[in-house]
Amino acid sequence: MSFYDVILNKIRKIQEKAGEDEPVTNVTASTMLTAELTLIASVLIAVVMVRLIHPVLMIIMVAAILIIVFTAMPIMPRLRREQNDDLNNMMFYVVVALGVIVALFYWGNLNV
Amino acid sequence: MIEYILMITTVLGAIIALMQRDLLKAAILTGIPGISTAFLFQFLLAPDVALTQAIVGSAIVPVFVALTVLKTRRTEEES
Amino acid sequence: MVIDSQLMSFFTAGSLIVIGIFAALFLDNLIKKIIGLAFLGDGVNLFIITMGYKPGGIVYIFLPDMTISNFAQTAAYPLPFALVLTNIVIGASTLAVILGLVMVLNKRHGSLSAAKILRDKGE
Amino acid sequence: MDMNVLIAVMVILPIASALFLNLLHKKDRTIKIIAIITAIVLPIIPLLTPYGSHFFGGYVPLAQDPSLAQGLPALITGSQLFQFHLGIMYVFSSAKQLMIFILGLITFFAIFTFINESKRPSGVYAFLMFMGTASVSAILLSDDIFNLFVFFEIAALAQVGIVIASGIKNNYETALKYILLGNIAGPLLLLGIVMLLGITGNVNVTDMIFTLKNGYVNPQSPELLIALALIVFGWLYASGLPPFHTIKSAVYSKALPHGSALLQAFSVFTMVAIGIIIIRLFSYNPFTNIAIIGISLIAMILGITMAIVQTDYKRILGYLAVGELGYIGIGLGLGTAFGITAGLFQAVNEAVITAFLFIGFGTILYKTRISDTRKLGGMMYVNPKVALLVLLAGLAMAGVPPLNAFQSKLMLIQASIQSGLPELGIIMILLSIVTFMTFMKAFYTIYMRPKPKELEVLDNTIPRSTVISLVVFLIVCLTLGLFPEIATNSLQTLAAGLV
Repeated sequence: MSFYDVILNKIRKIQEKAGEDEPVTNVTASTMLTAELTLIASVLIAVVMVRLIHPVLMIIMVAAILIIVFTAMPIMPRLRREQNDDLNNMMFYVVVALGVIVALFYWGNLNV
Repeated sequence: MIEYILMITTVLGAIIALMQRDLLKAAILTGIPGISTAFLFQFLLAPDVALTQAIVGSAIVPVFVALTVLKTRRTEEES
Repeated sequence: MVIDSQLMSFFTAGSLIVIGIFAALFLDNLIKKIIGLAFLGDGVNLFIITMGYKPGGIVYIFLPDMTISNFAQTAAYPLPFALVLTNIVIGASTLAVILGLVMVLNKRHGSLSAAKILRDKGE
Repeated sequence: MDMNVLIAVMVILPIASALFLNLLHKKDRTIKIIAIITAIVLPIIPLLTPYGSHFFGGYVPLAQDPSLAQGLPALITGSQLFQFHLGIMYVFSSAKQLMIFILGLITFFAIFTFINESKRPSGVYAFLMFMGTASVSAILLSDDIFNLFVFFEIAALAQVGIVIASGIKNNYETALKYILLGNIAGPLLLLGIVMLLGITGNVNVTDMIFTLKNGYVNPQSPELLIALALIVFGWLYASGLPPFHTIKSAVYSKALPHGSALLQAFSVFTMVAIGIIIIRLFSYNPFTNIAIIGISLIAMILGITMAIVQTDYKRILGYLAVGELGYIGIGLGLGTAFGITAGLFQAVNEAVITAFLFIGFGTILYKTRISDTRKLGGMMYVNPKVALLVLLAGLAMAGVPPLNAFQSKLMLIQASIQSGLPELGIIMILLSIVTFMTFMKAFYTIYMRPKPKELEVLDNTIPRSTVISLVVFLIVCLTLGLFPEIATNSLQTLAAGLV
């Protein structure tokens, strides 16, 4: 069983759990996989910028993200479900973002 | 002293309005914080704003909401 | 015991804002959400007015028997009040648009529940 | 005193025209003529207007007109009040000229295609388009932060109106979601603005900067930081950066193609305008730049990865448009003159290219009434010329030379390397490639694969006006791609003033 099949099976399992009747075709699986790889690659590269704060912290974070990625793969189907068009869901993220932004600006300026 | 009573009615009125199951009552109770804030504005040295808020907060907003409730449904449905 | 009325007024404004956000976030009924958002707007307006307030000051109307420097030192700051006037009007007109949309959607779906009519359509 | 009345005309003309169009209900011919004339004039005004500032009501700072200050006590004339701006002030510079010109151009083609594609141009649609353009021009021009807020609200209502007027399935739901979220973001933005007002005593950005830079207020005070956070939050809503990216892309997908083209231009220019104000006010605070870069990175990554997994081509474009906003944000967040120039250049390019793509893909909707890529195919044979134009638009978005986004993306990558953040450059290259892949996937399924049997192509020909708009957009892309100096020279002064 190749790595591709493993991921395909996982995506299928997640979609079954979500109760989506959409069949998992090769196209949907490969788009999911592309999105997944893009996400992981960009996040990993972005984390490298932590080196400006502290190089050791960067190494720890890259390692942590790698571990999280390999245990939680595939992330993209879940991420897609989180970013749906439900108003209550969007409202929740908006208020969370408001809290995060206010906290970050308040904390960030005192510590950067 | 009067301003503290107004502040308390504002907050309590807002909470009570949101606690109603009957939406028409909720719509009408929206006027309480509206008119309390209008009086508060008067107290806070803004008489012209108080006039506007008295009209908008105690008449226009509750009436708009009440009209919508009358045109749609009166009770909150169970989700 | 003397409590600073300006500070208390700020707290009132803050609680209105929190109540508004709470209603928008946790109450499912659209009318309730809208009422909550109206309170949020009211809270912000009250905050602005409180900011322009000057304890022990006078209303910012220049009467003929006042001197400019006396007026400038005692009058409340009128700029925030001008902003509130605009904001009240904006809030009322936005409210009217939202309520119109709610009426149309109720006719279409027969419901006022945000979880029912504003859910993800999966498209 | 030299009054640049034309600066105000840029905002007043579209509003007046919008109101006038509303009066002429059902007189389709007259409406067509007036709308087209206004739309032609819109991009021309900024080219004719001299740079400078316009003071509404003639309220210049007291220092500029001593006759106003006669009889005032020394309390006022002796202090900094003497220099402060009393009324609403609009500032017009070369960068704003370019941006308002591009906005006017997109408005023109949106109106032009709308008038020709729809049989009954009467109604509120043109009104809303002009209202939106007027408010976004005002947001770009205004130096008064409360005036900006008022037009921010008008722009939000106009955008909601454009979605409501589209008549696409489920548009009312999306409009309601957008306006409800706006009702949280709007008051909080206002709260941020008035906290700034409370701290500095002013709503004029120039005066606020004066107060901040000259030590009249403590720049590290907590109130100021919370004001900054709230303004950033309002900025996220106005431009559709995360967490508003889902609703913004939904809004784009529920508008008619010309409407979406205009809506994304509104988002881009509002983002630039408010972003510039945030940088002007708070660039002393290093965390501002970090936050802008962080938000932009999240926008890029989420926008583009979400675009890949969509099946509706309007939604794909919507998410791609949000993802492209991230490039602008990174340019602004780098904080160097070169970086900001690159970000502004990218903003101009993106507004043009995304409008190009929306109107180009709109021809599919016009021919088939379907926006689901799974049901489409073989459209290449229906109209190969339009297919070629759409392909070129996609190449432009991905940053293929000699088109314009190549120049701006190259500048952005250079700027990120100069700022010591080559990782940003790598991510931008990676995501550009993925953008191109996403676009090609949509292009392939719509145009190149064999036509599904169930697909019915309507027998209406694509209006010539749509093709003309596409060709003009292509010309703009090529011009800016071959001669980027046209844009960068006029953007440079603004960028240099921000650092």
